[in-house]
Amino acid sequence: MNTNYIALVPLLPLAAFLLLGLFGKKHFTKSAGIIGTLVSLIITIIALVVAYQYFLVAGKVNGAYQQTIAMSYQWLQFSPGVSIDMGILLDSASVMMIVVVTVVSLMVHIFSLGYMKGEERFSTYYAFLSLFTFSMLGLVLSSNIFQIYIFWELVGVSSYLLIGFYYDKPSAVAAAKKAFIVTRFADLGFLIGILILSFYAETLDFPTLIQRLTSEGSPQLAAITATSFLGVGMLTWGLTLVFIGGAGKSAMFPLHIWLPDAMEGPTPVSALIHAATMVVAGVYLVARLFPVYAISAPEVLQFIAYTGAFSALFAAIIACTQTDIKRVLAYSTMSQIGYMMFAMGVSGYGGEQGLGFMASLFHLFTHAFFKALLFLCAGMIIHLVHSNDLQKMGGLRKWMPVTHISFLLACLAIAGIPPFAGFFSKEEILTAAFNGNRIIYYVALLTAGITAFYMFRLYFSIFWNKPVPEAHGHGEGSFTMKLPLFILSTGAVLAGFVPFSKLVSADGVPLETTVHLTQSIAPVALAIAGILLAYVMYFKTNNKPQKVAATVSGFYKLAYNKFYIDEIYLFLTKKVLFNLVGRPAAWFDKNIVDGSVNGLAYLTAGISQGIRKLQSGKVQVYGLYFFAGIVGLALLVLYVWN
Amino acid sequence: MVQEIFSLMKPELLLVLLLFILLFWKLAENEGTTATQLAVINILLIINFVAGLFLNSEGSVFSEVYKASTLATAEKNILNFGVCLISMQSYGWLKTHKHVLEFYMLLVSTLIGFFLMISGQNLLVFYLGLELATIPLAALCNFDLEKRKSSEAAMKLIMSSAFSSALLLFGISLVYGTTGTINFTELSLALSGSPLQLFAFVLLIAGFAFKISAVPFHLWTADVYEGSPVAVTSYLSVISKGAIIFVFASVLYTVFKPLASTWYNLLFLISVLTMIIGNLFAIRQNNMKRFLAFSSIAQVGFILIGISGSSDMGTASVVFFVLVYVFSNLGAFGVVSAVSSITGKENMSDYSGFYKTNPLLSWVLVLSLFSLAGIPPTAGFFGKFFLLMAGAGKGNYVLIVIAALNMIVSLFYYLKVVRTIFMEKNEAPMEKLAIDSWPKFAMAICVTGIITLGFVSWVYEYISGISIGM
Amino acid sequence: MNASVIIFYLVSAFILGSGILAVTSKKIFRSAIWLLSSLIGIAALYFWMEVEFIAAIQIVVYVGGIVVLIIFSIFLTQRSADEMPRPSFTRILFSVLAVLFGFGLAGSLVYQHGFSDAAPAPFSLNVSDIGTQMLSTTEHGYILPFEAVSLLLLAAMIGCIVIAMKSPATTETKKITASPETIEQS
Amino acid sequence: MSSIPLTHILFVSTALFFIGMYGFFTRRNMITMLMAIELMLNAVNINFIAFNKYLYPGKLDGIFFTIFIITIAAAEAAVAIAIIINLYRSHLSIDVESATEMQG
Amino acid sequence: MNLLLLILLPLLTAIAVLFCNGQKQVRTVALIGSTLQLVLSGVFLSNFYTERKSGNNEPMLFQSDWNWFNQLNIHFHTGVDGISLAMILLTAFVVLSGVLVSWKVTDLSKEFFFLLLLLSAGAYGFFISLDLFTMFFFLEVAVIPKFLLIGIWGSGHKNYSAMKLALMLMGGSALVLVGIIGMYFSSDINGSHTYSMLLLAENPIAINKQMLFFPLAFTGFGIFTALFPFHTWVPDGHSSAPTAGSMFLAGISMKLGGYGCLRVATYLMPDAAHYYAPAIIVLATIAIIYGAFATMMQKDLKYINAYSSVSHCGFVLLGIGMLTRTSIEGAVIQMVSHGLMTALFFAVIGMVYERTHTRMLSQLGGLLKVMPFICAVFAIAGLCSLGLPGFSGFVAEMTVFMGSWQNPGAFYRIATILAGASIVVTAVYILRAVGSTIMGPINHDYYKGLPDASWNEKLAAILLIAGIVIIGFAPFWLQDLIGAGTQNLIQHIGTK
Repeated sequence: MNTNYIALVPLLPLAAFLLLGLFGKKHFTKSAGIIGTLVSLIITIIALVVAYQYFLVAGKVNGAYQQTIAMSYQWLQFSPGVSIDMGILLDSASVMMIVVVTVVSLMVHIFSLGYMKGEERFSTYYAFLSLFTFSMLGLVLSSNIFQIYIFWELVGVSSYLLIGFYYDKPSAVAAAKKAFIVTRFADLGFLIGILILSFYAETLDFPTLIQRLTSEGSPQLAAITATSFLGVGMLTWGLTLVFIGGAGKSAMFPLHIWLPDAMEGPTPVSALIHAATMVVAGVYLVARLFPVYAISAPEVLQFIAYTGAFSALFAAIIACTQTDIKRVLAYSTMSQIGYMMFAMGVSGYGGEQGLGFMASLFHLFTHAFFKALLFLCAGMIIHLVHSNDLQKMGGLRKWMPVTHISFLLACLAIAGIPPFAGFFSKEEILTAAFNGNRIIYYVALLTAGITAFYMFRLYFSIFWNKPVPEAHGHGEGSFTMKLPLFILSTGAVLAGFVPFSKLVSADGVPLETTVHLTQSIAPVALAIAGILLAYVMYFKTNNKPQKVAATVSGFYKLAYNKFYIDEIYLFLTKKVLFNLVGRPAAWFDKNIVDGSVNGLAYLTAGISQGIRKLQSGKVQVYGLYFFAGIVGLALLVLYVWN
Repeated sequence: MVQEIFSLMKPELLLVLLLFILLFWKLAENEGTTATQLAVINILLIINFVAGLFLNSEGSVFSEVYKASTLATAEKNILNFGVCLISMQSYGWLKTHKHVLEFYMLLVSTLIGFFLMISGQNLLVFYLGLELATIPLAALCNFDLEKRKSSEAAMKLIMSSAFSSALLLFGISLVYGTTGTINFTELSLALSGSPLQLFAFVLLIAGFAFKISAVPFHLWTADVYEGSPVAVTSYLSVISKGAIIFVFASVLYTVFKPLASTWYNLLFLISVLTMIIGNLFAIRQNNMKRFLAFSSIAQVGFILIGISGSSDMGTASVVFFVLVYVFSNLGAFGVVSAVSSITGKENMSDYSGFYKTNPLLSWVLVLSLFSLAGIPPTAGFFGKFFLLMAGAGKGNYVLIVIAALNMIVSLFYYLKVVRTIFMEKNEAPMEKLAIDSWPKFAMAICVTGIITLGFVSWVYEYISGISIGM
Repeated sequence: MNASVIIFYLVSAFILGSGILAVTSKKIFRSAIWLLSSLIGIAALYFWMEVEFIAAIQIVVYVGGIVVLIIFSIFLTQRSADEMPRPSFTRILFSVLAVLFGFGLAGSLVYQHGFSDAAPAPFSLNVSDIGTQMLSTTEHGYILPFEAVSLLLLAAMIGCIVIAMKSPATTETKKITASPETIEQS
Repeated sequence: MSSIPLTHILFVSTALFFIGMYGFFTRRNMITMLMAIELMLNAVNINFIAFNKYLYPGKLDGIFFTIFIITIAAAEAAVAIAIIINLYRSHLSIDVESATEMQG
Repeated sequence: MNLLLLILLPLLTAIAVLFCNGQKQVRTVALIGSTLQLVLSGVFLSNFYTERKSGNNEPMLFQSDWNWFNQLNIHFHTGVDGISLAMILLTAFVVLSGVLVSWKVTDLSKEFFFLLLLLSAGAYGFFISLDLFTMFFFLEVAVIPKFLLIGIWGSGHKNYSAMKLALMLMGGSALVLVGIIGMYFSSDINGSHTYSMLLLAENPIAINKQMLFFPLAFTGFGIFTALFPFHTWVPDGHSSAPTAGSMFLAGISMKLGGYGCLRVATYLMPDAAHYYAPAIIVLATIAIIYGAFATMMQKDLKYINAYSSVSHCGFVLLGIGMLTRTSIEGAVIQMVSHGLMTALFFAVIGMVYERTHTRMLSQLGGLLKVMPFICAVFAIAGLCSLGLPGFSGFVAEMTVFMGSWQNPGAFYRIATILAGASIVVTAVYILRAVGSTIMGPINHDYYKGLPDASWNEKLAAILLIAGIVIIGFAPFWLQDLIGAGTQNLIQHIGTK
């Protein structure tokens, strides 16, 4: 299988980025969108071809999908054996991911043709999109843990650029900054994790690294487990830190605070980056190193599971109270990623045990479709209403039928109503959780119900309820905006029927799964209950929501204010870091360090001033000093130095 | 015998000849205009300098009382050269002066005094040379006859130097008393280091230290430098100081060799004090001459480090540094002298905005100051570096560290002048000065020297080749 | 104790006594006279030491030259009868301390050195020897110092002439024309 | 005279030297300062003569030194007085404290 | 090809500048001269590769050796390895762009370019020297022009800053002076002393002498590269300097220190280097963290970049202190990277300042709309500074981290982690600077009419960005260049 052409998948967007970034403003003001979309289309086709080749033609050897390094180029060598090799790693997960990334990216490209039309920095926008696509594809194809870190940072900066796209809005600038810094903080953990792992594994390449840290009796594994710091083994440290990196990108509690703010970016961007692709990078990262987690450090997986489960529930609760449509979607994203995370966490390696792994990636796959769809729909709505606020929406079904249907399908999918895509993946996750950890299972169940509730709260508030008078006018939008909705709706409906377990699993061996109907009853019932509750409260204008909010006012307030996590951070950064570290550091520098330098100068000048009396201008005094000098020297010579 | 005297004592005899030419010229009916006088004298001095470069031989006459060595000849040539430069630079000041011939007569006689000191091989000749160099110099300090400061300076110089030479003589008498000889060679064998001898030795050191203005015997320096005419100040700070330093080094290395450990300690202490005090006073000065006086005090501290090295490297570095110092200090004094003779301004603050009106003069001054501060690529860098190396040869790094720190302080005040010239805004800067061609020529020589002396390594190598250590 | 010893102590006492008076007397003219007597005492000491030639020079040059010069200059610049300004007390204190300490130090060093008390060998000072040696170029010849000192005298002369010569009428010299009158008054 | 030890003569000269020094430090009149210096020089002369006579009678170094010192003292005094007179013209005083224009 | 050309070319250009008439001639000559410098260093680079390809494995290439002062064994000995060549290239880049951004200097332009070129001659001389005396000579040559540049063409409290900079740097060089003289006298090559670095490397001085002179030499050079707590000249000096001055200071001058720390102190006194390494690491870590936090509090763009230089140069020292091959390689890459990056940053700050006449964050804002090119450059400089992959800063920092991590032991680990933590703080202050300068609403109306970059500014920026991006995208190239050099160094020094 000739795989060199796969390199085109990340490289074409890079080329597009350079082209548009350097010359877009002058030469491609109008055509930038077409260029970007075409490139996106081409790589989508390539990605699909690759997927076809891999999954159906050549990927499977001896009944298992193989992990192969398609190409590798030594980029930076640190020491013999430890080097950053820019390469392409093909396995079922990465192939699946490039499909997701290219498809969603293509949708967003197409959608933006309409959505961003007339924007002053149209070409810049497409340049940034291309940059992001490049980085994300590079990330998923990474064959080297440092390579993934590099692209990790690059997606971070693309995200920064895109969130801050409306740079004259201070809130957008602040949100972009916040997103970058929070994820940077997490990346620090990732970096240290890499340092730890690579030091003991003596390699940075994924296959070798995994092999060395998993195979029984390898000296590297022995070394890393033998060392510990603060009573915790080095391997645990390393893997936990790597996970923290992933948690930052994937907005796991408590590193999630940037995600809702990131909605300041253009909505298609939110669909691409903050719903379908970049935010799941954390899940992907854990999946990449999954054998190590599962085989050598199951305790870290536990940690991951609890973090994921908590985040899922936590985000779901907040989502119920938010009034900004995009923020609700953002919290829902966080909640769904929590699902994926804990699915990873409860999973084992290989065979039946590996169900969680498969389910997690499956959910990632389906979620990409329906969440992207939801965001694009939100984009349509915002495009129409010029507001993000739920209060300003209502009864929109009349003016935007396509959006309405798409949104409904997506809601059903995310709520896990059969036979929509979400049902299948969620089903697998819950089964895995049921088998793995009951506490998590119940949390997941509860979350499933809440998910259905807040999604339909959104749905009813937007499309039913009381129509908003000013919400009409220029129709639903152009064909380019509708086309992605069609495609993604198809995905949201049908993606669940992909035989995912046959294709993607932790060890590459296809997995046989069956849907246990008994298992599905509880979540589906809960979901329907959630929908009904939403129907009761939000289908028509009434005061039930306020009443409910009033009865649990304390909790409501907490949830509405996102449990004050932002404020805690603000306190930590502003009060503690800024005022207790930064300010004293600056003060210390100015007054103590610099002060001592200046003080030395003043001291010299002072002494100089002080001894000026020595030069009294009186020749007799000079004589006295002269003689005193002689006496002094004579005494020294005679009695001290003798 | 006579022939030997003529060939060995050529430098002194040439100067005596010059002195008598001047004397008879003065006695002649027609003295000519000052301009002619100055031109002729400058040419004569140049001839004297050039003549000093050739046909030199080594040997001694008057039963070893007078000794001519290659090193001594080289030192005399340096001094001759310095006098040429000073003479050319003082053109602007002298051309309105009424006593040009007398000025040069006195100047030449002091120079003879220095030469005798360099070549003299006993304490009497040494003492006479010293007085011959000092007494007329005091008269020279008073040559701005109508200036109060000039008289004050002359008075301070003559009083202090009389006092110092009395102490020096007391020391010499004790040396004589304890050894029975005044001859250098015999002295070096006879010195035993008894307490009385050490006391006498300290007195002698003080006498030297007074002349080279080392702390705490330096107090006269600033006042005298400030009050004297610039030409005399530059003579004092360059020629007088340089000559005494030559003598000091050779006396320490040869005569007082038996007391080496004592004088090393003394030199260490004096050198540190000199650098520190000189620098501390220089920081605050506003009068350019006074400023240069203190800076030259600090320079002496550095020279003493070189002397303390007590190797042939020490001698070489000292001689080389003095040569560099001639160029750099005279470069600075050249500008100060030009400014002072034309405008009468001597304060540092008068120089603010100087660069705007007199860029070339500014560069001359700044280059000279950089050289004094020891900043490459000027010659001063090499000079200082070699001095420190010579000092470090003894392994006393404390001294070198102190010296290095002092270099920073000294850099501060040199840069202060640079700052005044280049950076300070001045509504009414000094006008564009018209400099006569003699001083211009001298400055050009100084600048050339400052720039090339370090790169033309044969100069140092030559000096190093003829230098003798302890 | 013979006469020679007594003479020595008397002469010494005279030298030091008049020396002290010379540096402490309040009237400048008296001070000059005390200096004169101290110098004469020193000449006497030279006589006592049988170096008559030096004693003669001492009298000729010092008494006849320098002191006269000093007295003339006093006339030129001072009312001789005036009391001179007193130095400050601290100055006197420090000077006394310095001088006493210096004397103590030097004296004790001289004392410790242990110069032999042996009677000096016969010492004949012949003026013609001095003359010969003065102009001799051989060993112990002093021709070079002699020439040097002659140059020095020449230079000193020139210097004195230039400096002390009355310069043509300037504002400053006009003031000074008053000085001869003041001298006459004194 | 043979019974007078050299040390005593040296004490006298040293004492005279420091008396002169005291004068130099305390007299405010320049001319008297000059006189003080003459005293110091004379003390040195006594030293030279005494040393020569007592210790090193073989050569005349001390004698010659003395001769030259006397000569130079005269020259020095002459120049000093010339300077003092010049200074008097401008300062109208020969008080050394009045000539302290330059300091610091 | 003789390396002396590298000194002569700028010198001749400088002299030629003196004979020019008018600003136009001056800057044209300067531009031609500095372009030739770049070309020349490129030629050296290609010759270097050719030599290496042909199997020349001498540690130093293109050596030439003149006796300068025979008796003192002072030679004018030049030669380069990959590390010095990288520094030379860096210098050439910064000089050319420095000349370009100074295109509009009208006040005393002749002197300005003269000093710039003199400075570059000093830097080249420093990097090619193989003799400690020569090296020290050039080190000091490079100081005074800075004083004048800041004092004459600077802004703000320039007199104070110029003086402070000159004195502190001279203080550093004074320590170096004592250090090298000490090394000279401690050396013993068949009974004579030497300044030759090659000889000193082969015959290291006695260990007790190393203990004495290493701190002197290292601190001395360290002051040049903002070693804590001797870094205070950095903020004042940079902020007062004219644009090209800041570029030279941060881009070249601070590198002299790093290079000296590596080449002189560490290389020639390896035992002492091992002994003092913990102290270096502690100081470097403090500089990194503390510099970063101090930067966070600054309000003036130049101060921000200056303090961030303290932090970034800490990485150089950290890399040296860690004493592994990778960390030293990282230190070298960081020197090159920081040189380019910070020069770019200062250049762009200069452009902003020239137009808006302010550098205060509170006054700026929304400039992206007005001057997109400048702001894009600003953003790129910022992103490079915060260590974004694709730019040189990332490569350098990661190499330092990886190298540092190779030292086992909690002490080294903690130092590395703390240093690593600075990348978060860096992100904070860089994004703050970028956010409030180029983003946000436009703060003053008169900003609206301001022009974007002119051709010379664009060229300067593109030049530097090219350097940054080349290293960022193809670090193996730079690594290849310096690899043999660092290998040689570390073999000599020995790892822990």
